[in-house]
Parts: sequence; C-alpha cells; structure tokens
Amino acid sequence: MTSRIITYAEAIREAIGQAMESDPNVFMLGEDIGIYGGAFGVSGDLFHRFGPERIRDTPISELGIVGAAVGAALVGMKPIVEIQFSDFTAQAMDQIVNQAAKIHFMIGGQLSVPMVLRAPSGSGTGAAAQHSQSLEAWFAHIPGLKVVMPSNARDAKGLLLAAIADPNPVIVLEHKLLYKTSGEVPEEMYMTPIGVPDLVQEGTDLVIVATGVMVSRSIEAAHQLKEHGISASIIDVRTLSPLDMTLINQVVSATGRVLLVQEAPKHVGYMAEIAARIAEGPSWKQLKAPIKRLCGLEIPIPYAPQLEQAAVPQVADIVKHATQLVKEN
Amino acid sequence: MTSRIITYAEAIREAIGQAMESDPNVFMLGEDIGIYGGAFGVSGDLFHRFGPERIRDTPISELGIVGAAVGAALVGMKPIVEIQFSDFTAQAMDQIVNQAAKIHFMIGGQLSVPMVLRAPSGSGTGAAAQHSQSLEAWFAHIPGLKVVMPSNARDAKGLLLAAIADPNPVIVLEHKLLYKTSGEVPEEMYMTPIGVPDLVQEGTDLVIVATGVMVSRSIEAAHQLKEHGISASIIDVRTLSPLDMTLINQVVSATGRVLLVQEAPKHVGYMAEIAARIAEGPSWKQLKAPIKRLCGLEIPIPYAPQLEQAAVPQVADIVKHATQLVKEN
Amino acid sequence: MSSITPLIGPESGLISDSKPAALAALESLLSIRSFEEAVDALFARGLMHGTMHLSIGQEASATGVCAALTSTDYITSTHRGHGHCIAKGADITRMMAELLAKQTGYCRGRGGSMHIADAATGNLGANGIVAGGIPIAAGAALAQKMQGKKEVIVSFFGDGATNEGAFHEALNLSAIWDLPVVFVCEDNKYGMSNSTEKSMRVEKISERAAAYGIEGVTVDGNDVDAVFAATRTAVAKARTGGGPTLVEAETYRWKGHSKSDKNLYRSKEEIDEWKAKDPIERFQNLCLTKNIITQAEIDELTARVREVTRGAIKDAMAAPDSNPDELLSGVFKAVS
Amino acid sequence: MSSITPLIGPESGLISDSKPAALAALESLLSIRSFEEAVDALFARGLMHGTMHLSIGQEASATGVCAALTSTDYITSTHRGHGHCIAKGADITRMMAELLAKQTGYCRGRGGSMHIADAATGNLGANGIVAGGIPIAAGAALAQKMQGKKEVIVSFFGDGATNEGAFHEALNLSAIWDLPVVFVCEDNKYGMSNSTEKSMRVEKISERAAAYGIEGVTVDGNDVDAVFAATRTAVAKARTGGGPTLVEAETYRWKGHSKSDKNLYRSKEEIDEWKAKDPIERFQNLCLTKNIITQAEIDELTARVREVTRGAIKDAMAAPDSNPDELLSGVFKAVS
Ligand SMILES: Cc1ncc(C[n+]2csc(CCOP(=O)(O)OP(=O)(O)O)c2C)c(N)n1
Ligand SMILES: Cc1ncc(C[n+]2csc(CCOP(=O)(O)OP(=O)(O)O)c2C)c(N)n1
Ligand SMILES: [Mg+2]
Ligand SMILES: [Mg+2]
Repeated sequence: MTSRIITYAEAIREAIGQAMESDPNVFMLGEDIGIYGGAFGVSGDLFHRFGPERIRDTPISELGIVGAAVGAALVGMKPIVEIQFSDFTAQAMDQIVNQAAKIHFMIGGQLSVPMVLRAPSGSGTGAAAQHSQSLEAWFAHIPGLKVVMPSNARDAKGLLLAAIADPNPVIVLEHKLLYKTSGEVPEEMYMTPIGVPDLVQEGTDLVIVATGVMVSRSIEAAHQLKEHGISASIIDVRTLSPLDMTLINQVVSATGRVLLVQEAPKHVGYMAEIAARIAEGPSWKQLKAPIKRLCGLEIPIPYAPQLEQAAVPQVADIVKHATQLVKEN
Repeated sequence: MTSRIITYAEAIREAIGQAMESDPNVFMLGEDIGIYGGAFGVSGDLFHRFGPERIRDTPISELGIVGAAVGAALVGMKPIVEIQFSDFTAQAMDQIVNQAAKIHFMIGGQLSVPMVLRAPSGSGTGAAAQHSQSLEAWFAHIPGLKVVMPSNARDAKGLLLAAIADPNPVIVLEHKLLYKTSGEVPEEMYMTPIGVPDLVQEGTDLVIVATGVMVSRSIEAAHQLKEHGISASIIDVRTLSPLDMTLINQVVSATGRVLLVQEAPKHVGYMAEIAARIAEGPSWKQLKAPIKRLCGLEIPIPYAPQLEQAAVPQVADIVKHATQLVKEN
Repeated sequence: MSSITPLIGPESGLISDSKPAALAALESLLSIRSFEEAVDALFARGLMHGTMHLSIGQEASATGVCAALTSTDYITSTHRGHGHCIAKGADITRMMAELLAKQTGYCRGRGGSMHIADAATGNLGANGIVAGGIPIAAGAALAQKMQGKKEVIVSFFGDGATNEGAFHEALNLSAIWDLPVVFVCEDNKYGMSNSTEKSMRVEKISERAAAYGIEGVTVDGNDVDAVFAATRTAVAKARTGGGPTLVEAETYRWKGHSKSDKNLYRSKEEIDEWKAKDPIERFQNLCLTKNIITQAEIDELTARVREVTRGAIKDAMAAPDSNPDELLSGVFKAVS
Repeated sequence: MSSITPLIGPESGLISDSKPAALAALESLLSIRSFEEAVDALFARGLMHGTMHLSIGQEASATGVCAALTSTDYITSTHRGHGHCIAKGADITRMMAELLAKQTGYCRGRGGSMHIADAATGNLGANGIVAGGIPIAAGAALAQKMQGKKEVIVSFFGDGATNEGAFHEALNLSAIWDLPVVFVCEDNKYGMSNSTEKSMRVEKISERAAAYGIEGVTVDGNDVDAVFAATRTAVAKARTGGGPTLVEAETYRWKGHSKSDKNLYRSKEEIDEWKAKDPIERFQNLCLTKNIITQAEIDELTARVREVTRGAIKDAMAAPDSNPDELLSGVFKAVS
C-alpha cells in the first residue's frame, strides 16, 4: 500500500470520503459539517465533493440527530454522526444507550443499527469543563456499543473504516489535540480490526497501557525513560469495547510492572477495568509491583492553562510514575 | 431512637416527609409523584400532606425537570427529583453531568447545587432493557456528583437525609426490588454518612463486596455458604462516590479473598474500581487468590423471566463463585 | 400465522363507504380489542410477566391510520403499541408468544410488550421510552428520501410524549428536510396520571405544529373514518414531497395506564362518558346504518376474531420458552 | 471595581426619553463593545487562551433587556455572554481577570469566558451548552414563585438554541406553572454556520411560543428602546403572576462565531448591511436627534469607557495566576 504523511483529521476525512465513494448508503450528519467544514475542520471539503444531502448540516439538536441516525440505520443507511464535542453526547444519551445499543438485541435480531458516532474528546484547548471531558468509560460500559479511540492518524482511518463496515453501532472517540498531528497513512482503504490492542513498542522493565492522547505522551515519556535506563513497553488499548486481554496479559507477564494511563478521572474510569482484568487474570502472579493507575484528577476540566495541565497526566507525570514503579519495586 | 419495621419505600417517604417538615425549601418534583403516588408508590400520601406545590407533578420531560431542579437549587431551594426509572436519566444527562456536577467548580465556588436525584435502578420486574439498567458507574465516574445506593430500609432513610443535607448534587440509586422489603428503621431523623461503606457481617474465609440488591443476595448466599463451612464477610459499598477504602482494605487483608458482586454488566462497571483499588493498594500483598468479579452479563436486560434471571447474579451464583474462590485458593 | 386481513383504505371516500374496507377495519378493531382483553385476562391470572399498557378504547386510531398506509410503509410505535402492531399486519400468535416469553415471539422473549417490532410489516418497533420513536421515525423517513423511495413513515406517540425534547427536535428536523413522515399523536388526555390540561397550555396538541411551520390537524380519534381521512391526506402529502403533518387523534384509554394504576387522577364518570363513545360500537352502528355491513357479518367476524385470539394463545403457550443460551450472541450482529 | 452605572429603565416611556437612562444605556453599549474589542485584540496577540464568542453588534439586546430588570432579578446567559454580564452589572476587571486565567477572576480561572457567573448581580452563569441555561432559568423562576419572592428571571439564548429539546421542555414547564421568567432569544440569524432559514421552518422564532400557549413577540434587537419596552412588558407580566413571554430580538453578530470561523456561510454584503445598522451609532444618533444627550457627553463617555477597559486589562494582568493547589477542594462545597 502507498503511504503518505497526513494528519489525523485528514485521515478521518479520507476514510469518510472513500467509504462514501464506495457505498451510496454512507452519509454524514452533524452540526456545521457542511460549508463550515466542521468545528475541528474534519469534514473539510467533503461538502463540496458530496453535496448537502450526504454531508448533511443539522440544527443544534443532538438527540434528534442521533435518533435520525438510528432510524436511517434501521432501514439500510450507514449514517456517520458527528457530535461537535463528546460532552454533547449527554444530550443524545437516550438514543445512544437506550435505543442504538439495545434495539438489535431487544427485537430479537430482526434489524440492526449500523451507525457510527464520532466525537472529539479530551482537554487541552482551554475550552473548560463542558467541552473537554473524556467519557469513554460511559460508552464502554454499555452492552451493544463498540467503542474505539484512535491515538494516531493510521488508526484513525483504519478504525473508522472498520466502524463503518460494522453492522453495529460504533462510538469513535477522537481526540481534539490529535487532529493536527501527522503520521503515515496508507492511501487505500483498510481496516484496523475492532477488538485488538496495539503493541506500540516493546520494553523490558514495565508496560505502559494508555488510551487516546496519552499514547503519544507515553511514547514521549518512554524516550525520556530510556535515557534514565528504563525500558518501557507501550500498549495502545485502541478498541475499548470489545477488549481482548491477550496482548496486555502477555506483556504484563513479561515485564511484571504495569502503569495504566488515561486522561479521564480515575474513579470508575476505563483503566479500572484493565486493572481489574489484570488482577483477575493469568498475569496477576507475575506482577512484581502493585498495578498503578495514572489518571486525570477528580475534577471538572478547568479553563486556565496551568490548571488544565495540572488536571490530566503530562509527559513528566508519566516519567515520574514509571520511574517510581520500576525503582521502588 | 425508636425503631419500627417498615419498608424501604416507606423509609424513603418518611425521610422526605421529615425533611419537608423541617425545611420549607425542600420540595419534590417528578412524573406522577402527586395523586398517583409515584410509579413505585414511593411518594404515596406526601401529595395529600404537602400539596401540589411541594409535591410537584411534572410533564414527561426529564431534561426540563432536572434543569429546573438545578436552577431552583442555585437560588436556595432543595429540590428532590424523582426520575421514574434510572434509565431515563439518559434524557437528563446534560443537566446532571454538564450542569449540576460542574457548576460549583466552574464558577469558582460562588454558588452550589444542593439537589437530590432519586431513581429506581435495576432489573427483576420484567420491564426489559429500557427500564432495568444499573447505571451507577456512569454517575460515580463524574467529579462533582456524590452517589449512594442504599441496600436496605435503614440506609434508604439515612442516606437520603444525608443527601438532602448535603450542599452538593447527590444521586440516590434505589432498587426497585427493594421497595417492598422491610427492615428496622428509626423514627427520628438521622443521617447515614456519605462516604463510608458498611460492614454487614464478619467472616474469615472471604469478603463479599456488593452493591444494591446484591447485598441482600450476598447475605442469603452467606447463610448457605455457612452450611458448607465457609465463613464470609460482607461489605455493602453503599456510598459509591466518594468511596473510602479503609474498611474494604482491612477486611480484604484479613480474609485474603474477595468476591465483588454487582448487578450491572462487568465491563467498566463499578466493581472494576474496587478491584483496581485493591490491586493498587495495601491489601494487595495479603491476597491469597486473584480478585474475582461476579457481575451482570454484557447484554441488555431481557424480558423473559428465565432470561432476566440469567442476566444478573442470583444467590446460587454467589454461592458457587464464593465456594470456588475459597476451595481453589 | 394469524394476521388480520390487510387494511384497505379507499382512495377516495370513507372506509365506511366500502364494504371490503369496512370489513377489514372492523376486523382490525375487533382483533385489537380481543387481543388486549386476552392479555388483560392473562395478566390477571398471573400467566404474564412484566408490565403492559393496553389500548382498549383507542382501536380506531391504530386502525384508521394503518388503513392509510401500504404494506411497505413503516411505523414506529410506543409502549402502548399492540394495536399499531396488529393494524400494521403483525402475526398475533408471535405477539402473544412474545408476551408469554417464548422463543417464537417477535423478540425471542427478549423484548416483551414494550419492544415488539416486526420487520416484515414495516413496524420498526414499540418503544419503552416515551417519545423515543419519534426521532427514529424522522431518520427512517430521511432514509426513504435519500434512497429515492416512496415509502412513508408514521410515528405514533401519546399526548404526554409531546412534552419531551425528542418530539421537538424530531419534528423540527422533519419539517426543515420535508421528510415523508406523518406524526400521529394519540391524545388520550393523560400521560400516565398527568392530564393534558395540567401538562400543557395549548388547547389542541395540533397547535404545536405551528412551531415547526407544518400543518397540524385534530380529528376525532374514535372515528375510524375521520382518522383515516386525515391520515390519507397527510400520507399523500408526505409521499409527494410535501413534508410532515402532525395529526392529533383525540381518544381515551379505558384501562389504567398499566397494571399498577388505581385511576385516582380521573373520575368514573369521565371513564364512563368515554366508554359510551366506544369506537367499535360506533363504527359498527355506522356501517349498519349505511347498510355496508350486516349484523350477521359482524357476529361472524366477532366470533372469528375471538377464535383467532384463542388460537394464538394456545399456539403461543405450546411454543418453547425463550432460550437463555443465545443471550450473549444476541447483542451484536455478526460482522460479515 | 469597575461596573457600569446601573441601567435605569424608565417606568413609562422609552430609554431615549430619559437622560439618565439614556446615558446609562449608552455606557452599557459602549462598555460591551469596548470589552469585546479588547478581548478580540488580546486573543489576536496570543495573550488569551481557549475560545471566545463575541457579541459585537448585539449590544442593544443585552442592554435593553437588563434595563428592564432590577438588580435582584436574575439572568441565565450563554456562551456569548460577555454583554449580558456587563449589562447586569458585573465587575469588568474580574471578567477580564477570568479570561486571563487569573485567581481574581469570577471563576478563579476555572471557568473562562463560557462560564462566568456573578452571584452578586444575579447572573446565574454563562453556559457552554447551547440551551443549557433555559431549564435552569425555569427552575430559578420556580424557586421565586415557591418562596413568594418578586424576582424575575431572564433567560438569554440564541436562535440556534430554540432547536434543542431543552428549550421546548423549559418553555412548557414555565408556561404550565406560570413562572416569572422571560425568555429572550437573541436571534442573530445563525447558530454557528447554520442559518435560521435552514434550521427552522418558522418565519419568526416568536411563533414558537404558540406551542406553549404563551405570548411571543419579535422586536428589532438593534433598537435599545424596542428591546427595553418589550422586556419591560414581559417582566411586568411575569412579576405579577402572568407567566412567561418569549421575546425575540433580531440582531446580528459582526464577528465570526468564534476564532476558527472563516465566515464561509454568509456574504460580506450581508455583514456590511448589518454593520450599517450598528445599534450603538443608531442609539447615539437617536439621542442626539432627540436632544437627550450631547455629542460632548458621548465623547466623554466613550473615552471614559475605554479608560475603564484599559484599566481592567492592566489590573487583571497584574493579578496572580489561578492557583492549581485549590483544584481538588473546589469540586464540592464543604458539608457544614
Ligand atoms: C422518557 C420516559 N419517561 C417516562 C416514562 C414512563 N412512562 C411510560 S408511559 C408514560 C406515559 C406516556 O403518556 P403518553 O405519551 O400520553 O402515552 P399513553 O401512555 O397515554 O399512551 C410514562 C410517564 C418513560 N417510559 N419514558
Ligand atoms: C449542546 C451543544 N451543541 C452544540 C454546541 C456547539 N455550539 C456552541 S455555540 C453554537 C451555536 C449557537 O447558536 P445560537 O444559539 O444561535 O447562539 P449564537 O452563537 O448565535 O449566539 C454551537 C453549535 C454547544 N456548545 N452545545
Ligand atoms: Mg396519553
Ligand atoms: Mg445565533
């Protein structure tokens, strides 16, 4: 496959464009995705390529939009909903959780809901508490939803294409700080399988398991750790639901130390699940140190830059906690 | 204090009545709480005692109701919202999570939101997937919300009075199967402190940590286990957020085996947090067996009685898993 | 299989002007009543689980509306959805099997009364969430439009549902996009215990159409002909690109909201008043007066419908219980 | 402290009929414009963080509305809330400090532009959620009614917000309970890039009042007098138990929705047309024509307002940065 360096946002746009070219039932709906090009510029020129019917600007009514996507999906369309900030899924939670997630099961499998809901998550832009949440734990907890969180441009495309091909509702949580980051992305259509975490790098002293923007921070942290003589594996969970623990268990067993890093607040967050699975699982006996989670503080995301940075793990925090974990155990 | 045997529903009603008598700013709003007496009969005769202004029937509009409670709370009232089924909090999630939970923090502490949101959770009544969820993990994950889950009549009253006295938003998740169960409840007003789990009974072989209706099932299971020569401690988590781990750590250290039981699906559920805290904490080294979670299946709650029972832990399941945990480790 | 004779709405004139149409409508009315009464009795005898919401007294709206639809048109339905389901042509035995928690039920026993759907007859599903189906109907209508199809979607909901944000957002989307959808509000005067007088300030729910720049009409919901005629107009408009209409059918539920209802919020007189307006008796009398149907035909039909219901119960009861072993595999559709 | 002179709405007649009222209104108009321009410049120079939504061009609605309120009346505001905040009497220095992420800001740097509240002047808060403040306003109004108080709540929101379910539910609750609330829709013709023509089928947003059985009025939102008069009527009605009114103020935002806006969805001509309807120039000319204010007074006020803004920036910049150490203790109010 031919690859080029493009941004995460471009990779998403390319995936949508290719899916729309190859399947007339794929369409996009959301607020300001048309001529405006999307609040984060993701839809960009798709409006000019596919027109207002298939790149469908909506009024500000998230519940209605998601409900419309559910209805369209039930009768054979493949809607891709963009929710402008993942915080506004709160408005649409009934359609996501009580309808989309449950219909296939509830009606005995007669129909399915092949829809994709994309939304930018996370903090880092000074948008404060109502525009910066990381709500992946909510979605991952709901049977009937698949949940992915691409951490780089390549997966952004591959996971989105897999989500579009999936006959079930898939929640794609993008990260707003990643939209402008670049990476190598194949030109062709390809799918990153939903359900398989990614071994980003191998190391011997500990494994850092991370999601979203914490993956790139972990990679940066691992560089610094190397300088201090600490060798870290990194696993990008990537698909939060369903989750296959094989790789994580393997690497935890091999390194004996695990640092779980997420942006969301710790309490009842996604990494609690990984911790629990490790504690319940086969790698438990190989642990040389207690499992350690490094997460966002138990606070709404604040506005001021210095407060916002203090609220979620930074590279230095990862370095510090990884070092402690290795040195003290 | 004088105690009597009353039902869980009566205990809640008594708490509301006493709070309303002692503070004119306390009032209730919700669907069919007036002359109908509440979908589960909880408000009962309160309408006749306090009238339609303070026991305020609302149209079917959960988002509006919760928003109205937030607004009333901001200017000095103490609203108690009843959401008919906890599943319908999905409709009101924006006001719960983006508004109520964050306002005090976001506006630098100028105002607070002293509201209580009560809602019946859980399965067991054949009401199927949209009326039977256990969503406590959602609320517990959100900084700015306190979350309690009374498992018996005494706590139903005490925790509700504590919630009403609290100057912050408190989510009270009741269980619909418990409304008609009875227990000893003091007549006077009293508060069960928010933040402290309850040691239901002490045993030596393992500790069962449970929430909601799983507490009574665990008690029943412990009776049966005793007949098989297994002695179980039981901890009722009771207040899910904030959570104080002192007691749990103590008892886990003492018994060396822990079975975590919840009704909600396992994946990214509340018990993952308890498992993670144990795995990260001081009792980790005392564990004789891996931590074990016994939870609902990863499915929407089905309608048929035999399916519904298969979907969530029953007494026999608790007995089986507790026995395995003790026998095999 | 035991579905009603497909409803035939005449292209012009009323249902009560056409013998086959009238007979089919009467079969629908009687089948709904018979089904609901049977369900009521089964619950009373402890043979049914869960909860139920009966549409006795409201048979004319389901019947009149579905008579204006083709078999490939769609509906979204509600918690009070048995009537819609039957009128749209569902198999009564499979409905009964679902309520009896059987593997042969429409949802394999997973959904129960509040979640019956029938893909074959275009019933996209009842809904346990008040107003939950309205945005879904808008989306199904959007799909018809985008796919260049001619199908129309009817979204059924109650008066109480119009106070939900979902109603507002769905009607607005449908209006601005000229979607082929007809919003049918079965205004039975109460959302559970809350009367329309207490829960809204408009006289007629159809007035709410004004907020979306669409037409709103109120009809006598106990008059099959009136419901049919208004729906036929709205459906024709929707089918030809004219966009949505809000049709309010004024009616009444005779029974409590659900099993736990003590009817404290309304008077016996009020209930009796509405019972006197029985949509079935009324339609029968109209057809007799117009000499479209004979009393003998009514009696024959009534007996036949009862027989069908009895047969449905018998067959459903004999069916295997729903199977817990397929629960986990039922959550996701397999990726092909 | 640097708040505007309290707005004085005359009990009868127009603002432009009364010198003190006109001067106060002009001070408000100029202060809002000056604040917004300063913020725009600070952002452009990279001295401000986050995002911002400027109300340049919309100063008359904030000013006219707040002139009809007492100091103890309440407002709920929006993401485009600086104008409301200033008109209600907030300290401009503390607003600026908030935007500059300072400890002395209204929210101690935790909220920023989208979350400024001022308990002292009855501003219950801006809101980052479109329509998020509307149900909150209904609740605050319910509290006034239950506590037997005479205070009225104004809920500001945009045209786009009226497409949200929250708008619908809040207006319905307020209507049925006769709450003392005035809903002020600042119809600036766009919700981000989505024009009102595309996002709704009504000609005037005030028509949506019909769905709730309340009065709706549309006024020229660039005319301080018209906004004031309509609000005064609505407030008087609300205060005396007459329930809510929906007031639509037609106006326009000159700047992009937020910093990232390239204005692709509207034409330069349209923007210029509206700039020609500058609410400030218009009010000044009216007052000059009516001989209520002199040009010298205008010049003096303009200079003074600029000075206040400059002082606010200076003082805010000198203030200590917001303090990360109190984050954890800021989440919950301490249980007493
Ligand atoms: C979102 C939501 N809120 C509340 C309920 C509980 N509930 C079920 S039916 C009902 C009344 C519905 O009234 P209406 O829409 O008029 O329909 P009807 O029952 O009269 O047919 C209520 C409150 C629900 N199922 N969903
Ligand atoms: C629930 C929600 N949806 C979307 C957004 C993103 N957003 C912020 S402002 C805005 C436009 C609001 O339009 P309008 O209500 O007309 O107010 P205006 O910006 O014109 O003042 C949008 C879409 C949001 N903040 N909240
Ligand atoms: Mg009704
Ligand atoms: Mg606008």
